This record gives sequence, structure tokens and C-alpha cells, in this order.
Amino acid sequence: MNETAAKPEVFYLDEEISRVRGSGMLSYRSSRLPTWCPGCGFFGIEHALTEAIRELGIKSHELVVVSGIGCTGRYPFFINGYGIHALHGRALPVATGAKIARPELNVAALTGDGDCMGIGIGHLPHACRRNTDIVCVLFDNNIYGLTKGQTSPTTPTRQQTNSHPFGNPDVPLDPVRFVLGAGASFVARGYAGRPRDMQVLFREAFLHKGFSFVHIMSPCVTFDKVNYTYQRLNELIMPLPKRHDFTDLNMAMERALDRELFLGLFYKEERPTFAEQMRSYAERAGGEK
Amino acid sequence: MTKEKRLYLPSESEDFQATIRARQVEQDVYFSTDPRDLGWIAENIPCQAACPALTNVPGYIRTIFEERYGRSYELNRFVNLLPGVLGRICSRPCEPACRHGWEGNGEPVAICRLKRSAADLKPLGHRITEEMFGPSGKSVAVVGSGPAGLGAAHDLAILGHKVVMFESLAEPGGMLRYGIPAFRLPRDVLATEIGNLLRLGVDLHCNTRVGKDVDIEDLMKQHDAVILAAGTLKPNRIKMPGAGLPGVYTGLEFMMRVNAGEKIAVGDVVHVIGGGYTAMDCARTAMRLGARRAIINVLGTEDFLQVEKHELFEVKLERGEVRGLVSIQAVLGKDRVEGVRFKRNRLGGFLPNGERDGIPIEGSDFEEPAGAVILAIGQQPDAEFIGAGVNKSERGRPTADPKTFMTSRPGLFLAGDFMTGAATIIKAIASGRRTAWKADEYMMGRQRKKLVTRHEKAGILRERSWDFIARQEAPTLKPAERGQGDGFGEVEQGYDSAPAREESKRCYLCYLKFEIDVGRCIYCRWCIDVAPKDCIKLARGVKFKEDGSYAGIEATEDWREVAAIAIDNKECIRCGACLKICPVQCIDVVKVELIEQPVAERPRR
Amino acid sequence: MRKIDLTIEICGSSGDGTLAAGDILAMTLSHLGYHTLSFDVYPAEIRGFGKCVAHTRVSDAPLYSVGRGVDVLVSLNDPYSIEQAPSLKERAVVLFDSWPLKEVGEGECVAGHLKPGNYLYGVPMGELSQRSTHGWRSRNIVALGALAGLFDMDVDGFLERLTSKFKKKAGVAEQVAAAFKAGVDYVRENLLKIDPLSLALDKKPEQKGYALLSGNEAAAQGALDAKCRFYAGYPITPATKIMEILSARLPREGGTVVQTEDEISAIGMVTGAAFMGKRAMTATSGPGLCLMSEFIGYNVMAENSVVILDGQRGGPATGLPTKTEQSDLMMAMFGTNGDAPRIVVAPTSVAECHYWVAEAFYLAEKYQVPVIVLSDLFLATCKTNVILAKIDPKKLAANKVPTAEQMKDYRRQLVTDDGVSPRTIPGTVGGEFVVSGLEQDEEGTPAYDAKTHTMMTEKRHRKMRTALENDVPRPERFGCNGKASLGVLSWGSTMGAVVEAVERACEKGHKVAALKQVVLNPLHVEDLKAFCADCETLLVPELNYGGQFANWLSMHVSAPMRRLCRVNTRPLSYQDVLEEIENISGDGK
Amino acid sequence: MEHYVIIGGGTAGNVAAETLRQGDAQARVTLISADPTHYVYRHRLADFAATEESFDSLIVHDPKWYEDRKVQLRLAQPVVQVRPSDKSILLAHRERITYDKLLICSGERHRLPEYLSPFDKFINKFSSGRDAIMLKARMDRIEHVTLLGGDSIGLQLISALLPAGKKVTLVMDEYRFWPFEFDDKQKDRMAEALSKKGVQVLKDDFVTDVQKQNGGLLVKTRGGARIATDEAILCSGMVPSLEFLADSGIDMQEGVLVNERLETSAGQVWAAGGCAQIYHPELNDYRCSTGYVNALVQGELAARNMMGALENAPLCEPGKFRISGEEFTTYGWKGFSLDEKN
Repeated sequence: MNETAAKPEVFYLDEEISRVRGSGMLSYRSSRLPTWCPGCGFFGIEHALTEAIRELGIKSHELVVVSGIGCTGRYPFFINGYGIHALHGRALPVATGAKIARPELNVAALTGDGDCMGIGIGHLPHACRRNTDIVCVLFDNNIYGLTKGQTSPTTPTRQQTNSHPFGNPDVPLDPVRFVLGAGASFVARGYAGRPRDMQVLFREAFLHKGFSFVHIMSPCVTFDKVNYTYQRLNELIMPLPKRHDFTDLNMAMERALDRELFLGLFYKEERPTFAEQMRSYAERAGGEK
Repeated sequence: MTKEKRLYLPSESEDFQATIRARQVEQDVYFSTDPRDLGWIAENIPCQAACPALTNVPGYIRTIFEERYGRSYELNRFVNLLPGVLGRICSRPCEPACRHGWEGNGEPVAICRLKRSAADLKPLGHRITEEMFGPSGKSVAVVGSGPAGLGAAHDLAILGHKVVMFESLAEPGGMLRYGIPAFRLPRDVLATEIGNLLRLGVDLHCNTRVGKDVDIEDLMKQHDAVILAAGTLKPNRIKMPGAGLPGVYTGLEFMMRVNAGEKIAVGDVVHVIGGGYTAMDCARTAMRLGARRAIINVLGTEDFLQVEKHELFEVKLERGEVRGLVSIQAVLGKDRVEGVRFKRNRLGGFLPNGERDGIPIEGSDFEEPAGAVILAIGQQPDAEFIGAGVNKSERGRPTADPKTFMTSRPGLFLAGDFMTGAATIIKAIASGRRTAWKADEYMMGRQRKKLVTRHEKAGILRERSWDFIARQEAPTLKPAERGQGDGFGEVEQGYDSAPAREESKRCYLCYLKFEIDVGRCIYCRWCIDVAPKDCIKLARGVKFKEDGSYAGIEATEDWREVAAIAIDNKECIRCGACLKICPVQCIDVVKVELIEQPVAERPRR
Repeated sequence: MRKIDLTIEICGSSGDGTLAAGDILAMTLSHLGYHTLSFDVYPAEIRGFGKCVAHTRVSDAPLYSVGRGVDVLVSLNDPYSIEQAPSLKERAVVLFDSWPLKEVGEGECVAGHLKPGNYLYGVPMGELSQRSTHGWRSRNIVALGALAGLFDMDVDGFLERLTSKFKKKAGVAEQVAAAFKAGVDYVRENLLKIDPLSLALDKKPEQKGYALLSGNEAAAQGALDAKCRFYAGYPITPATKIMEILSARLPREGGTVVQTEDEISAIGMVTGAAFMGKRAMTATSGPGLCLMSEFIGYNVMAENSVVILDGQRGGPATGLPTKTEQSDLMMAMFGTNGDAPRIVVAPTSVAECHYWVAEAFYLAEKYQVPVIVLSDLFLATCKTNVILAKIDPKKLAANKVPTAEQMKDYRRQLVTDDGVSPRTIPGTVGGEFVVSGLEQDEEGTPAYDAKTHTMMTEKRHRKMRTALENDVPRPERFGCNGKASLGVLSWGSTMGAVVEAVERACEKGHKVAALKQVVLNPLHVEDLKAFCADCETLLVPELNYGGQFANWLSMHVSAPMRRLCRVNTRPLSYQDVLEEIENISGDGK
Repeated sequence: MEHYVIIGGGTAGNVAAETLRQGDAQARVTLISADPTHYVYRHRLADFAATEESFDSLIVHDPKWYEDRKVQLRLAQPVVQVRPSDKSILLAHRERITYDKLLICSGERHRLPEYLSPFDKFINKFSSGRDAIMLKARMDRIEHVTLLGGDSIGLQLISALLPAGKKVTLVMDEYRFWPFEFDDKQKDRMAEALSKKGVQVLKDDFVTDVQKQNGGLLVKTRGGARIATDEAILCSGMVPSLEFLADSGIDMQEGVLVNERLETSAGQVWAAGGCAQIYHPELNDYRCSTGYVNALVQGELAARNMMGALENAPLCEPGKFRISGEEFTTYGWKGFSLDEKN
């Protein structure tokens, strides 16, 4: 027995704090403490997104964050950057407009499941088709949190909510399938309990030229105590199989249709963005030079 | 151009899987001497830090909960040597420090009584364990068999040295045997535990006074080192009229004579002068010897006395009285004590021992009758037997280097009250042991034992409901029963196993370190939400102390500054609520203990 | 005169369980036989920040409005409660959490903001919650226990109500009971009640027939009683509750509730269902009504019977989602393109929410017109004891079925004297028809000629007059008879405060009268004019900035009106109105 | 703007608040009291408990009095800590208040001798409005009361209980009629005087046990007496209630030690009334100056000194009380007589 035994994972708070401070991550935060319920998965998403933005070296002033209504909608208040808290479901149009007006800025549309897959879903397939170079993050907690626990479009069938006391009769929308079907050029899925994974996905999403859709499964600790809890999601998720090829849409769709909840980059396609298309049309028509 | 067709996620990496696995499997134990870890113990295990011997309190209380009383006893004995004795008469510096007694947390855990239960409840065939070193060939003389001498002799024997011990009185134990009344410490307990220490091969010579029966110079020649732990046998005296009258005793003299079996006639009213433990014992003993009133007279006020509040309560429960702001001026009487003359005092400054001084007010004299006067105003080392060649203080006390405990004469060490002046039993034991280590280092030329922190992965171990268990009362003899028999039956009774286990549940187990892994944390604050105390902070930084240990967490409410969410182990009551709720399992529990470890001969670099 | 009239406020942060506690309190008091009126103020955020106040007025007589001034304040969050402190009455009682998690600075605790005559009772709610349930969440229940113990309520009865509320959730009932008892016991063992407030009743009051309902609950009940069979809606504060209730209850009645992706879809589905002859409704709030406004016009045009309930909240736009206001009147009256007459009703009490929602179905069906029911956040969420009206079974089938004669040549858009065209239910043989958003002639063919448009527009307006004459009750007058020095006109929930204020003003000898009309369009203009002529001065209190109702009335009568307009996010209290009455009347009596 | 904080809502505190307001119209004055009840005439509490008198009639100042004087009144808010180093105090509900000048006049509470502490839960106290309200609520069920000790509150209880037709037993302290030490002669005189009034007196004895019995209590003494009683009330004197000063560094013995100007050992902190302890040269002893008169005089004087005066407090005057024609000397309680009532 002596002290030369190898030190397993010891860390000291001061060293950790120095590491965090040194990384610059904190400069992407505003002074307001997030008002989400303690334990909310959105904290993990926020953390990972911040880390990804930091990793990419995007400056705060080059960042525009657009959100709709709902718990997700609060996000722009907690980040140091340009933020737009738009109307319910209307984050994507606002973000699209913003990006087209100022292509040099980085625009992210942050939407919730009610926002993006419910009231605003009319905008979603068009955003996919249009392929504007924005990152769309879907904070999917399968529930309407801000209005206190009603069914959302992604709430699983049979789940009981305040608006469906006998169970949800509808089949939930799978955002990944939906956007794959709608022609999104970048489709990924993450889980709020795995911030490191999300960080990689967000980084790739920002790097991708075109409409990048990242679906994040996140527990609502206040209104969903049975279905997508941390505990259950930890059991349900699994990384995409080793042989997965993200250039293959068929394979991506197959994985999306699989009963497993796969995490990772499903599909990625290089194709001209809306702005590039417009520019090429303009060039062909001989308008601008 | 090869194109990547698969994006790998960090959670798929083998490292990640390995860490997940590692968290599920028991981790290796590791040891540290980092000041941040040593400092953690000092800051976060308040009972252990308050104990001069650094007893692993949470460790031994947990083993009582596990009903491993023998192990609990050993965890004590490793560092404080006399658990059964200390469990009864320790001054309990740990209990006022106990986190359970902090504002809003209730009452402190009955640490001392639990120590006693470990001793009382250990199995009959309990075997003591000692990690002996091989014989060193060195020999040491220890002068005095009180707590300090016993502490020193024990550790020296463990370290492989030959130990010879000299005691001037008839039996070993010093103040334990002669200064403490039997109603507080039964003699059989004392004899057993002293016996356990001496069994390691200590050669004890009783009725042998160094300076009279043995010459210190001879000892220096015969041994490689000499440790003087001769205690404080020279009572302090007050120069005043009547101090020599029959019926005037010093506290130590009074206690020694009663403990030797003498029935002293104390009369109707006994005035005790002084406010230490001896004064309390004298007053209670005097009441048992038939006094109607026993009044303890102190210079300053009761609030500043350096005795436990419980002790004062017991005195008063037995209808003893404590009176502040008086100075004794004279003892009155012709052939024996008849009365005392006092002056009233003004409250003065602080005395070195933490008490307040009293300054007599001119013309405030008053007289009171007295059957006996006991001057329990302390003792000091009797150092006359030490010859020249040793540096001494102005008051004639030998002095030692504060780090090595060695006097100016090489090989001559001091320990316990003899070095520090009268202190507590637990301090003396600790001092004896520390001196032994230093003497060992002196003789062997290198450090052979040191304190390190031992870290081991643990779980929550507790239930929240345990925090609301009331402190278990130990039965005491009712005041009315206390004078019965010879009057010296043990007043305080120990716990049975059921209350002992119940009390052991109350311990927060502060040696558990709850820590958030910042790298895994998602800053969701769920832990803060469920925490029962203000114990989890949004941290912007850490404050340091001069020695490199943490002084505290700098908290913030500004999201831009929240570099980490950190558990303030000082506020933490180890309820585990945070760990249970954490969605990303980033909270670890590590059991941190202070242990004595042998130092390898050639430390690897 | 009332013997008991206490206002109890529980104030906390969202997440403290403030509103749940208020709910339980009102429910229990009501069950014990008191009249209660309770109202919550809460923020849009679920947790984190935002003040919640559960405001319960308790009395031995029926209540119609909130009281101003608080008799008992229970603080679950001191910074927020401090904001409530100015409303404490002189001898008010304050219960607060006497063991906060950490030290606070001077003035950060409600205890430092009391008036000298207030009574302070400290209860370590958090500590007791931890002790009894090992968590913070039951502070509110501890507070209720303390309240029950302090006011010597029927503790067992209280506990029974409490546990029965939670009996479905395993383990929760026990925890709640433990927390409640902890509160009761703490108060009994540690506090001595020294304040003069009392809830003691001389005799146990009559409880029969009373139900404790909010406006939303009453409205949902009204829909059920009126045999509504289809509901579509999108969650929005404060109307969501109606959907939640109907979701649970309509399926049993053979009805259907659809939660749509937005309000546009909701009104669309309701339109389709109504077309198919089902009684159908949606409920929303201002922003949703905006989305629906195109469909309102469509339903006027298509003469379809839809019921839209608008729970008004602070606006414009997303506005103040959790604050009450009465500022949607103009949109309800006029919102949409074109000349689009529709019936607008504004219930003034919880009981009327029930009656008038039911009546709305009758009117919509009979007159083939959208009926907009204007509730507001206060009315929708305040709970009070009500006796629900019986719905006349004759009104359950009001469709004007074509006669056999008419069936020979069925014309959906037949121009009639009363303006109502006979309507067949799809599935009726020979009754086929087409409706459209386009202007149609009698046969249903799209027609853009001047004659058709004039004729059809007239027909759609004529229906309103028919309704006024046959089915819109005459306005009700309160207060003094004959000439009045002051006449008060109001609408919606504010009427409750007016009724109580006028009652008190008359008790004090003022000559004051009030006129109540629930149907705001069409309007009994003659009665209105007569009332105005009887009163020297007119006062119109309402919760919007410009006086929308006063403007609406001014389109019909020329008398000048004083406006009492408030947009302070709170409902008007009867004291507010009473003060204004006294200001105007002076001592003149 | 100075912030004067007064701890204690009794006589001294109220007088001080008024004096401070008179002397300084701008200052903030905060009056903090641990009692939930308003400031009452304490000497009438015993009568209140034994008769039909209402509690409101005991209240000295109505709420308006405080409003008019802009005195912030904090009732039911015990102070738990005083920290002169940063001039702050901590209330039991963890609110920290800073002061510029502090006056401690927290008065006194009952004294429980340690030998009676094992029976604490059976022994009722009578030192506050709260105690009085509770005693009054029990009064119907009480026929026999046993008083333990002996002090002026005991006398007031006797003077109220006897006319109300209750039987009273006094287990008299061996050495003291609080706060005075007896000699045997005085003790006999007192016992006899009380016996004449109809009180059953046990002297030279002390309680060794109190237990429940038949819905009432059984009190046993060392002398072998077994007293069956409905109510045991402690009247072993009053001691300053100063627990909240424990770690303040302010010098205390039984009370807060003050000089003649009522200054404590900490800067900007004064003490007055029953909790202040002053050395009396003519008594050769320290005294806590109990009683209404002393509180009145000292409260006003302390307030003036807080505003800059440097006046010396007059030493508390001895008072007399009479029982069965016998006269006894005391401090604080002026001119109390058990004779006028009976």
C-alpha cells in the first residue's frame, strides 16, 4: 500500500473552472440564468450548442438565433448573440428572411416540437426544399410544456396528457422521417443527455452548406414523467450502426423507419443552397455580375 | 478523393464506453498528499479536523451503523488509543464542530458517546490489530505514563523500538487515574485499555521518579532518545492570607486523595476556585462528600469558561453553583477554614486559554462562610529534574522546537502537558504520538510514517429521513440516585445497541465527498432545485488558502460567469438528493479518509 | 351585510405550487360551506421566474368580484409577497416561511414590510416539507396545514379533501397528508393565534346545489349541457382548460375533441362539423381569434353555426398571456373583412358563462351565425360557488328545418322575412346544398351582381333584428329605482364588481343604478336610451385603455359617459368602482 | 440618515423609540420584538389571566401610535445574533439588518433552575403575553396551582389567583426570593406572611420530581411532600434573555454589562432595562435593573445617549412590597402590595 498507485480520474474544481473559463465558452452566454425548469434537457442542448459555436470560432456578433414560442422560444434570452423571439411556429420564415438578407451571418432557428412540428410545420417542408443555409434545431420534448402539458405532434400514441386524458389517438410525427421525406440536405439526431454527441452534430450542422436539421430528443421533467424520461431515453437510444452511410438516402430512411432510436448523422447531401441557386439563375439570366 | 461516409459520435468511442464501465465497477483506491485533498478533510470533516488526534469520526460511526463494533473500536484505537476512556471523559472538541449541530441542522451527533458504544459493544473476543514495524534496534525511554506517555510509548513500540517507561506513582495512567473521579471513569475500563498499550512490549517501572530514583543523564546515555511526558504535577498557587490553613486544598491534591480512597470532611459550604474541568470535578466530588452547597468561583464569566456546556449543566443539575466576576482575596479562619473573602470583579481581557480575566473592583470586598476551599486553578510541569543544557522558558518550563518537539538537547523530546501546559486528554494522546513519530524520524534518519488521504468510490449510504432522528439521549443516573452507594457510581450510562445504531444514522458521514464532474455537467441545475440546503453553487471560481487548499467557492448569479456548478461540501449534508436526480450522472461520491501510511524506503519518482 | 368577508392570498413563485394550494383552499372552503371566489395571477413561464398569486375571497354570502385589500397573506416567496404587502389591511395576518435556505438582507423578507397592526406568523415551511416529505415541493401543503391549524378549520375535513384530490397518484396522498399535518402540528405546538380574524360561522350554511367552478369549467359544462358534440382547439392561455375538460368528457357523450396544429385549423374543423349539423365550438384567446378572423367572415357568409369563445387577455399580439383584460370587444364585434354581423355575448359571472355558452349554441343554430362569447382571463380562471341554470330542452334543437313545401325546391339561401334561411342537415334526401365564401344567390350559385349582394347583406343583417326581438333578453337594471344621480354601465366580468359596488353604494344612501346586458350585439337600444335618460351621469368601467364598450354604446346613444378604464393587469375590485362612484356622487347622496 | 435599531418591544424599547423619534425626526427607527403580541402592561397579565379582562385592554400603544411616529415595528421576529463587527443583527427568519446604533432592551424571561430542567415540559411559565393568554385558556380547568420558587411574578399570580378562588401552594426556594438571597430569618418571615394570606408554603425543601397524574400533576419534594395539583407554574425569578448575544463579543454576565451611561463593551451598542447589568457600589454587587420604573428611566436615557448625550443612569431605587403587613425590600417593583387586594 503506497501512494504510487495510479490516480484514477481525479479532478480538482479549480483546474476544471480554469479549463472552462479558458475555453471561452462562457462568452456565449448572456447574464440571464435560463428559466427552464431545473433538470430540463434544454440545458444540455444549450450547453452543447454553445460548445459547438465556441469550437467553430463563430463570434457572438456573427450569430443570429431565431426562435418561436414555447419553452424553446426562451433560448435567445440566454445566449450572447443576436436573437429573435418570433411568433409561434414562425421561426423558420423569420430565420430564412434573416439569412437571405445577411448571408454572411450564421443563423440558427431553434424550434420546439409544437412550434416546428405543430403550428409551424407548414413552413418546415418548404424550408427543407428551399435549402437556405440555416441550422434548424428541433428541441423535441414530446409535450407542450409552456401551456402545461398538452399533447404535441411528437407525443407517442396512447400517451396520456392533459389534453388527452385517455391517451393520444394520433400517430406521432417522426421529425427525421419527415424532413428526410421533405428533402432536407442534412439530417441528424441527438439526445439531450449526451452533450458531447450533440456538440459534434451541431458543429457538423453549422459546417454544412444548406438547411441543416438536427432533431434533439429532450425530456420534459415537469410534464412527462413516464415516456421520454432521461432514464428511458438512456435505454432507448443507440448510435447508428457502424456500416451506416450518410450519403445514402435509402439507408437513412431505413434507419429512420427502424424501431431503434438511432443517434447520429442520418443523411447529408451537398447541393446548392437557395442563395446559390438564386445567384446561378441570376448569372444565367445575365443580371448581376 | 476518399469521402467520409460515417460520422462517429464521442459516445461511441472506446474511452467513453470505458468510463461508463469504470463508473459502474468499483474504482481503484488512490492516495493523495495534494494540499487540496488534505485541506478538504480539514474543511469538510469538521469533527475530524477538530480532534487533535484526527480521529476518523465518520468512519467509526458508519461501522457502528454496520454493527461492526470491533472495527469501529479499531478505527478509533488506531489514532486515539483509548476509545473506552475517551468515550467517557473526552472533552469532545468534535461535537461543537459537528455539522449536524450547525444552524438549522439540529443537534450535533453524540460522537463521544458513540465512541463509548464501540468500546462497550465490541464482541467479547475482540482482537486488536497493530501494524508493527520490524525491530529497529533502537531504545527509547518515556518518562511519565499519562496519556501523552502512553501515546508516545505505543507508537514507538509499533515503530519497532524498545521502550522503557518510568512512572513516579504506584500505577500507570497519570491524570486519567488520579485526576478523574470514578463516577466519570470506572477503573476497570482504564486498566484494560492501558494494558492493551503496554502489552506491545513496553517495559514499565512504577514508583520510579526520574530525578530521584533514576538520573536523567543515565537515561540519555542508555537510550537513543528520551521522551519527557511527565505531565503537570506542580499546582498553581495563590499568595494570600490563610492559604495554608487546613481545609484549603489544591484541586489535584483533593482529587488524588479522594481517588486514593480518602473520605475528606468538607463541611457545609465548599468554595471551589477556578473554572476548568478539575474545578467541576471537585465541586461534584465535594457534593458527594456531603457538602450542602458547592460554589465554583470564577474570575470572568461563565460564558467564557473552557468547559463543555453539558459539563456545567451536570454540575448545576446536582445543585452545584457557578458564580462569576469574583476574585478570592483571603481564606479566613483560625485553625482551619471558616470563611472566604472575595472581591467583585470587572470583566477584563482574554486570557491565553480563552477565558476572560476579572479585574477586582476596589472596595468591593465581601465575606462568605466556607467549610473547605479548593484551589483548582491549574497545574504546570515540574521540570526541576531536568538539568542544564536544555533551553527553558522564563517560567522555568523546558521548551521544544515546535516542529520536531525536540529540546535544545539532541535526543531529548517533550510531549503532552509537560510541553504545552495543562490541556486535554485527547490533546495529550495526540501530542505523545506526534512526538513519537518525530523521535523515530530523529533516530532513523528519515520519515517513516505520514498522513495521506485515501479516496475510494462510494455510494450515498444514507437516507434523508435519518437527518430528522432526534439525538439519542444516553441514560444518566437521576440526580436523586447519584449520592447512593459509595456515591461514586458512574453517572453516565452508555447506549445499548439499538440507540447506538439509531444515533449512528444521524451522522452525515462527512467523509463522503459529493462532486460534480464539470466535464459531464450540462448545467441544468436540477440538483440545486432538489438540494435541501444552499449547498450547490453556481461557481465562478475557487478561493484558495495560503497552504494551497480551497477556502471556498465563489458563487455568482450571472450566467456568463457560471463556469461550473459545484457542490459546497461545507454546506452539504450528504443526503444524495442531487446524485439521485442528476440526468447525466455526473455526480460522484468518493469516500475520503485520512490515514497513516508508512513511507516507502526509496520513494519512486 | 356580510359577517365574513376575508381575502386570503397565497403568493409565490411559479413552481412553488402556489396555485395548486389556492385551488385546494378554495375547494375545501367551498366544501365546508363558505362562498368563495378565487382567482390566480401567474406568469407565462412554468418555472424559474414569475409571480403567482392565488387570491381567494371567502364570505358567508355570494361573491361576484375580487376584493381589494388582503386579510391573510401566505408567502411562499418573499420578494413577490413584498409586492403584495401594500394591499394588506390594517389587521391582516401574514404567514411566511421563517427558515429560508440562506440569509437574506434587510427588507428582502416580507416580515420587514408589515404594518404595525399586522400579525406575523412564521412557519418554517421548507424545513417542514423536507422533514415530512424529504423534498421542497410540499411547502404549499405545509402552508395550507398552517392556515388550517391557525384558523381552526375542520382539519380532518380538509385533510380528506386534500388526500382525495391526490388519491390517484400512488404515494403522493401520503406525502401530502404528512406535509399538511406537519403544518397543522407546527402551528398548534409553536404558535398562538392572537389575531382577531375568524372564519367561524354562526350556523352551518346551506351547501346544496352549489358547485365550485371556474368560468372555463362552467363554459365547458354549458357546452356539454347544450349538447355540443365537436370541439377543436389549439392550446392557448386562458382557454386551454376548456379543451382539457371537454377532452375528458366529450368522448363519453359521443362527441369528439381535436387538438389542431393551430387556430386556423381549429376554426376550419369547427366549420366543417357545424356544416354537418353538429353543435361545434372552439375556444381561444385574442391571438387565436386573430387567426380565426378570416373564418369568422366565412361563417357569416356561409351562414354556418359556430361558437367561438374568446378568453380575453392582455394584448395586443402575444401581449400579457397571463393577465386579464377586456380589450377584444372591437375585434369580436368587427374583426374580419366585409360587413359581417355576428352575435357577441359577454357573460358577467361564472354562472352566466355556463348559461350563455349554452345559449350561444342555441342562438348560433337558430340564426345560423357565428356567436362569439367574450370571457376573459379573470372570469375564465376565477372559481366561485355557483348554482348552474337548467338548460331548456326546447332550445336543444333550434335549427330552422325547411317545410315540406320548401323542400320541393330547396334553396339554402332562401330570402325570408326573419332573415333566417331554412337549413337541411347533410344526409337529408333532397336537401343538398353548397356553401361558399363567395357571395351566393338563393340557389347557392356564386353571384357578384349588385342586387344579390344587397339582398343577401340585408338578409344577414335582418337575422340580427329577429334575434333581438325574439331571443335577446332585455337589459337588467340594479340599484335604485327611478331617477338616479349616477348610472353605471359595464360588461363582462367587470359587471360583478359593479353589482357589488352599487349594492354597497345604495346601502350608503347613494342614488346609483346599473344596467347589465350580456348580449352586446345586437343591442336593445331603446332600453339603453331610457336608462341613460334616467341617470344624471353615466359611468362605464371596463378593462381596456380607450373605453371600447363606451365607444360601442356611444354609437347608439348620445349621452356623455365617464369612463373608468384600467389596464393594470388586474380585475377591477368592487372597491375600485365604489370609490369612483363616491368620487362622482360626493356626499350628495 | 441614522438607523436606530431597538431589540425588545417592552417598556424600555417603546420609550426609547419615542425618545429617538422626538430627538431625530429623520432617522429610521426599527423596533424588533420576539413576542407576537403588542407591548402590554406586564403587571396586569396575572389579573388578565384570572379574570374576564380582554387582552386588547392591556395593550399600551395601538398600531397608529407606531405609524404616527414612523417606527417600523417588527413583532414576532426574534433576533438570533448580533454582530457588532459589521453592525448587523440577524433575525430568526434569517434576515440580516444593519444598524447605525443599537439598543438592546430584550428584557427578561423566566429562569429555569437546572435541577428543575428534567421536568420542563410539565412546568408552565408566566413571563409573556403569550403565557398569559394560554394560562387564561386553561383557567376554567384549574383549581389548584403550585408555584415553584418565589419571586414577584409569583406574588402577582397569588394576588390574582386567590381572589379567583384558586388554591395556591408555594414550594419556596431554599436560598432566594429572586433575586435576593435569604437569610433564615427573612425566609421564615416571608413564609409566615404568605401563609397568613392562605398560601400553603413549603420551605427548606426542593422539587425532586414532577409527573403526570389523573389529568393533573404530582409534585414530589425531597422533604417527602406529594402535592397533587392542576398546574405547576415556575416563578423562580427572571433572567435576561440574551441567547442571541452569545457570539457577539459583547460583555455579559447575567445581563449585558454596561457602564453608567448604559454603553456596552461594543461600540454603538447600548443596553437598558431588565437585561442591562450594572455594578452597584452600595450593594457591592451587580444588579439587573428589573421592573417597569427602571425600564422607563433607562430606556429614555439610553435613547438620549444614543443621540449624543453623555448622561449617567441613576441607580435603580429599591422598592418595597407588603404581605400581611410585613414589608420586604426589592428592586424594580415599586410599592407592590398583596394586602390591598385581599
